[in-house]
Amino acid sequence: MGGERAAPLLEVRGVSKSFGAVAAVREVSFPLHGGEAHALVGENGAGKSTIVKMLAGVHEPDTGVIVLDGRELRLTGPAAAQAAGIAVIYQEPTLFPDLSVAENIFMGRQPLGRFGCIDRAAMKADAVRLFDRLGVRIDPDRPARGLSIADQQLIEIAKALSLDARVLVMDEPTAALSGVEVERLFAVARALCEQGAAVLFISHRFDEVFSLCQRLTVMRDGTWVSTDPVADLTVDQVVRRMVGRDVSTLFPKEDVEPGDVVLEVHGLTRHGVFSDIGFSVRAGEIVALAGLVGAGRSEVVRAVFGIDRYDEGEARVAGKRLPVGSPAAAVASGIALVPEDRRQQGLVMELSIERNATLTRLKPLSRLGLLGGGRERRSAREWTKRLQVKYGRLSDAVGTLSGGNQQKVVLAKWLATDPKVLIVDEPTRGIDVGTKAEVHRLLSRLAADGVAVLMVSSELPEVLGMADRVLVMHEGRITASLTRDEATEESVMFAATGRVSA
Amino acid sequence: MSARENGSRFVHKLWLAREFGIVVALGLLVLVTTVDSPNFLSPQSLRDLMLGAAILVVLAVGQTVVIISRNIDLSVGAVLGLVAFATGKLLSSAPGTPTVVAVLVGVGLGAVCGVVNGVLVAAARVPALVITLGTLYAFRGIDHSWARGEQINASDMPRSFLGLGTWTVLGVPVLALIALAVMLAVGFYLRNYRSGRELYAIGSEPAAARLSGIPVGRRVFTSFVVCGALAGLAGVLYAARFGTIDATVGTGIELQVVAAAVVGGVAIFGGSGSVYGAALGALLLTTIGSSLAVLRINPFWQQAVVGGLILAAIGLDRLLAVRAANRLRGRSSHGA
Amino acid sequence: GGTTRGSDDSPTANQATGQANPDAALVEGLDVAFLPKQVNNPYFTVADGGGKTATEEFKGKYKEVGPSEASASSQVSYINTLSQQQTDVIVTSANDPNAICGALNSARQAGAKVVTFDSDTKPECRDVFVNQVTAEGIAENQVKLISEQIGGEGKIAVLSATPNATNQNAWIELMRGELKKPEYAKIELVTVAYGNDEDQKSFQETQGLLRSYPDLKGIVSPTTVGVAAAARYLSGSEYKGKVALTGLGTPNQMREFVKDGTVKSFALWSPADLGYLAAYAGAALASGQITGASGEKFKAGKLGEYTIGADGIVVLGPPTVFDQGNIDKFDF
Amino acid sequence: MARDVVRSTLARWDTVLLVVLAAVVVVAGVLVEGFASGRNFQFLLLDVVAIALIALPLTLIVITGEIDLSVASTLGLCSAVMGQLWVAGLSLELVVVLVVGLGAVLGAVNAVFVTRFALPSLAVTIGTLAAYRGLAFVVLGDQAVADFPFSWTTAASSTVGGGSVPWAAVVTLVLAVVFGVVLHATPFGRSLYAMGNNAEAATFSGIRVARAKFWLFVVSGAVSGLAGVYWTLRFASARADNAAGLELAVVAAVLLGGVSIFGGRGTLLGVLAGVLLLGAVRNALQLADVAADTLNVVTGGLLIASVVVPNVVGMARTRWRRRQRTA
Ligand SMILES: Nc1ncnc2c1ncn2[C@@H]1O[C@H](COP(=O)(O)OP(=O)(O)OP(=O)(O)O)[C@@H](O)[C@H]1O
Ligand SMILES: Nc1ncnc2c1ncn2[C@@H]1O[C@H](COP(=O)(O)OP(=O)(O)OP(=O)(O)O)[C@@H](O)[C@H]1O
Ligand SMILES: [Mg+2]
Ligand SMILES: [Mg+2]
Repeated sequence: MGGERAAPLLEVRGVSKSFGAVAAVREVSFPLHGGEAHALVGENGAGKSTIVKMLAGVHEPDTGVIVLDGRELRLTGPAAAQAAGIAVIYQEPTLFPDLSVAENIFMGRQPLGRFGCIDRAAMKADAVRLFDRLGVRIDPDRPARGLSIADQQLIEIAKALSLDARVLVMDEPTAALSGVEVERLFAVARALCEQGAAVLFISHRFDEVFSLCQRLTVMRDGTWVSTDPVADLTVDQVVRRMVGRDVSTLFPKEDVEPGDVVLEVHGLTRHGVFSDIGFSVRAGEIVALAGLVGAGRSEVVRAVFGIDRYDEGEARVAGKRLPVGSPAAAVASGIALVPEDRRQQGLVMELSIERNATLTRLKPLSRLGLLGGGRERRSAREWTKRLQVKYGRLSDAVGTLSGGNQQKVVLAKWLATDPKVLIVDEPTRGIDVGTKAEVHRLLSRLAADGVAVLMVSSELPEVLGMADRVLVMHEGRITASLTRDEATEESVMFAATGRVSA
Repeated sequence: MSARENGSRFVHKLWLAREFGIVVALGLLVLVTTVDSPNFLSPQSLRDLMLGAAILVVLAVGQTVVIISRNIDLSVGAVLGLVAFATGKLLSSAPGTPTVVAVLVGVGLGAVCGVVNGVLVAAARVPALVITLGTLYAFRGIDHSWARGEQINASDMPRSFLGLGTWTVLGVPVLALIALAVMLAVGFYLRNYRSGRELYAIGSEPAAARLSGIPVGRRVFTSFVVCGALAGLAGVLYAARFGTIDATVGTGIELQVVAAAVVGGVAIFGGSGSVYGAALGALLLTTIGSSLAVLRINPFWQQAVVGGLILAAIGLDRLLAVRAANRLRGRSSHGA
Repeated sequence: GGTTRGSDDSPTANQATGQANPDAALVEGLDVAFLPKQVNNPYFTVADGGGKTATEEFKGKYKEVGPSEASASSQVSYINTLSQQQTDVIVTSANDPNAICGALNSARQAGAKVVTFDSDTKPECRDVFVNQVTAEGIAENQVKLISEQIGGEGKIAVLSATPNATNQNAWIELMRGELKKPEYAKIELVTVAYGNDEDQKSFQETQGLLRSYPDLKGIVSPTTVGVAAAARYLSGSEYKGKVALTGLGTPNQMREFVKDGTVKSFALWSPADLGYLAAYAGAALASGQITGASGEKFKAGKLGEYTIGADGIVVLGPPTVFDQGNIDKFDF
Repeated sequence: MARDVVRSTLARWDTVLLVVLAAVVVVAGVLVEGFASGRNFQFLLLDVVAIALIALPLTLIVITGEIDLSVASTLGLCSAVMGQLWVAGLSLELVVVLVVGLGAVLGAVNAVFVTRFALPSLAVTIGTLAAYRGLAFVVLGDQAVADFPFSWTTAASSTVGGGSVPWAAVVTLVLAVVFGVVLHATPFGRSLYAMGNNAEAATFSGIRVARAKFWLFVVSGAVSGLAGVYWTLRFASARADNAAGLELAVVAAVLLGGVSIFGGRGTLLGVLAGVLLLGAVRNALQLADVAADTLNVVTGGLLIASVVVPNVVGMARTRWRRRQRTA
């Protein structure tokens, strides 16, 4: 590594940040060298995103400084960070739904033509060029509203690239992407490094960290643990430093004898989105819905749950047909859906942890139609404890939790309803390795208790490790239904890319 | 791309544009009225229509700038009233004041009111609806305490100033030309300048706008100042056109202004819409007033019709939006 | 107007109880409160100003209170306040003939004397109503003025205030009756338009009238806002001098249009005198000179002696007609 | 839960309002002649009853993130129809039932536009604000119906046992308790806060968002109809322009009461305190012969202060804490 001896391009020096009583980051220091990709790992809530936000100028550090080119930076806001050459991809997409994709990328930096006016043609061409670099095709003229999470993430990436920054910070950019897109992203990131930029990369997927990064910093509970060249590390070492202990098995799949069919779907069609979807899930079974991003998996489960209407077909739970377009009826008949976008769909960010955890069970928790304090609190405490949610007080707004802990609250609020069918959409998106194992154990446990689990996941190891059966979707259709034995990385990818097997 | 293809694309775009529906409604209204009463399209009558709409158009343009950034300014009617009275007072106590100075003073006073709104909304970060509802009461109260039942009449003001309200250039009233110029200037700015686009971004997703480094507070502040200044301009125009000013001028006009913007396809929660739509909305609302008067429709029905029309307009807008969304659903997002 | 059903079962109010003593002196230090339809309305500001002059003459304490929007409900709240303050005389112009009745009667029970002016309530809720002119007087005057200006024949229209303005509607009804007289047989009243006492609306309605009746000869607008707006529209349009306009307006508002020939003549009573008379009526009531009964007489300062007519109504006098010859003599 | 509520800033806003209200009453009682009397108390309550009534369902609506600006027009139309039905010879008992029903129907029209067509309620109710008021004029025109039976019109302002508490205020209080319990202690009320903060997440939690909003608008219409009955009887006059412009006063009271205009935040107690505070301030200033113009400035100022003060205090507190920590 040539950068070893040279002065770092950017340095985080002794920064701390507290939110009220929560010390999110304490005295953390690490360097970012030009030409290098640097990984930042840690459990959910370790303080990674908080560091990112300090680099982005969103939060001002309580103590400590950020040093760029040997000079102390005082970032008064996101604009100052951009001006200093720091580009940030946030953990959650931050798009303008009413504006076109191209404008989303270039907002505030649109190419100018005559009289200081925006040159729309140039802007569109620039957007197309960026997408070409990323190897994707998104219509730059369409509004951002209605784009899938993956497409949104790609636009975020394009936005960051367009800044031509010297420091690129990426907070879990790959959480919603599938293999192909991740590869393209890495190719771009490597190219940037070659031009001398520094990259800070955050991910819970170690294969990605190890394939992209040259150096790695571990954080635990808001404090710095270690910074080492990746070449000197193994995955087990990193995990131990992160969690403070060994993580046994990541996919603790229990063998269960499947019972009766609980969820049945026949000929489900929503024009232009998916068509003729049919499958069934038995009690005790974990069925994975695999496929590339944009294959329509989330749309299918949303339709089954009643969020979206469908044009043809039917869904049945325990033989009883579900009404179209009524989530309340779906819940009543025993379905639970853990949605893919926890910020928008999973949680009410401004409400407390307690309120969120009991939101699905207001009726059962009330007596004579009235809700008294105690029962809700007890229920919330019980379930957050079972899922080991890390929080300060139950009355804190759920929005102040880290991404992974938020995900656990979503799981808690659904598990509390004692569902017959549990649909989970990307259940471990943005969840650290320790928690991931817990979630998997939980799913496995639930299946063993007779719950029918339908799991949408873009993470192949998760699909292969957890599922009894794998349904693969491609462009709105099911292209393969594989048993646990038939399912391999090759067979799933084969079907997911639409090359129908002979 | 051939010219023909370009042309059909243009037609297609036109058909999709939110403003299209209003133009059709306006056309139908004029047609029906003209069939009943042919001189509805006489030059004098058209002049009257333009005159009638001009002030509302100026207000609606200003309101659009604010609504686009997910705010609202309910105080415009009070600002208009205050400025109209101030202008009248200025001209009646110093009759030698040139018209240009009167206009500048009025616009300036409006901008000052906008500054008050802007500071409260942007610096104290509080919802604009609450603030401007508060300043609606406050500005109107100041207007009342100042006027104390005094009325300023046309005879108190110089003829040159009043001429602003009646002069025409090639048959087109000066007032309408001013409104047109305001609309085009603001429309051009919102579409073609970075800071204009940033207003849309702020309205579309304020949190994301902050993260993108947009100076949200400053932009919102500016939008209120612009809206206030335009309300001030409208106040001056009002004084010139009607010549009779007391403390009640412009009472309740704020709802009409918001209605014009909404009818014109400006989304009430920000992020989309154009000043052209809002201006058309204003023109439509005033034309309804004139048409119903010409058609001798029971005056009691007028307000009900206006209300029904607002509902129809937002309903239609919704229908078009759903149609567009369905088309997007048909094509995959990856289709270029 | 009022739609009624069956008999009225409200108690017939205490019409003029007690004995009048015509020779009693006016009590000094009376609390006189003027409650107009709306404060800061120029017309009422002038009228209340007349009341102030009168009150100072008889050494009372004058004040003007009232809502900033013309609504009956806020008037009720002000009447309650006045009654709470033990006011001796309440002089008010009603936004609704019925809505403020209850409050006025409680105030009277608490000892206040109530005079209405300009716009009356039901007779049982006040002691005296000071009428600017009789409705018949207005109707006669307006029809006469317009007939002179259009040469006794042609189509005319009325531009009124709000559709539910009580006195406007009464006048318009009487004008229709007046027009039935033989000397006006060739005049046709085609329609009534409502400008809601707003400039802009009155403007639009004037335009509408001229559009829908191209052969319209004249417009009568018996409301100050309406006649000024109509005059302003006509003066800037091709109809100036061709379509006649008259109505009730203040000289200051109309001076310009009389001078430029848009309007030949119009009429109005003196609002200041109206308030002046009302204040004196109130003082006479509070001093026991009168009780409000028909036939009683009282002196109203510079205006001289007035006699109470039927239903407790006092009439100020005939309206003044303004034209090019005399308009410069007035300033209100 | 009690601790939870006490800690939240909102609850503090309730307390602030109640303290301010008490202060206003004490100060006015000492300084303003005629304020501290039973009769004045009665007038004050009679004046705020209509606003308080309409504010109850509106509070719930604003908490869900919607708004209903058509309330005063609904009141006006109901009043006009009440007049026509009475003239047509129906018994007043029946008329009242029909009019409240009409209010519910008018509310349902709003509800259909807002929930079925997914249109913004601000825009919809600006439309029906104009439409309903217009219809009121179509129904009753320039007429006023004023010959309601004396027994009914006096009942509207009669007091409990001839004291100073009007029956209408008692009815309002009972309704307020009902609305308060529904909002703060039932699954339905809980779900309103959730949908006000994030309707999508509420839908994903199996809450019937559209249905809840639908019924809220219906109830808002019905209560506005009831307020129309009260208004008509209190002023003994059914008119098309009754309560014109009252919507702004009601919205002002609700916002002053600490309900967030963006939804998801607010308490019923705060709103009641807000209604009473506005009423008491107006009443006291009126008695002190303060001009109507100044009253408006004060109302506006209160409204602005209600949102600016908590925000500025919050910001200052954060800044102060940070300075302490870094020092
Ligand atoms: N805005 C915030 N408000 C409150 N707490 C926060 C905030 N941002 C971060 N935290 C907390 O700080 C801790 C560390 O968070 P950070 O996001 O840096 O962790 P992480 O390593 O990125 O976790 P993940 O694996 O979810 O990405 C977490 O416990 C999180 O809950
Ligand atoms: N705005 C905030 N207010 C209060 N607490 C916050 C805030 N932001 C973060 N925190 C807290 O700070 C800690 C760090 O959160 P952060 O988001 O940095 O975690 P993270 O490491 O990114 O976690 P994840 O991997 O789950 O994204 C958490 O305990 C979180 O609850
Ligand atoms: Mg994070
Ligand atoms: Mg998905």
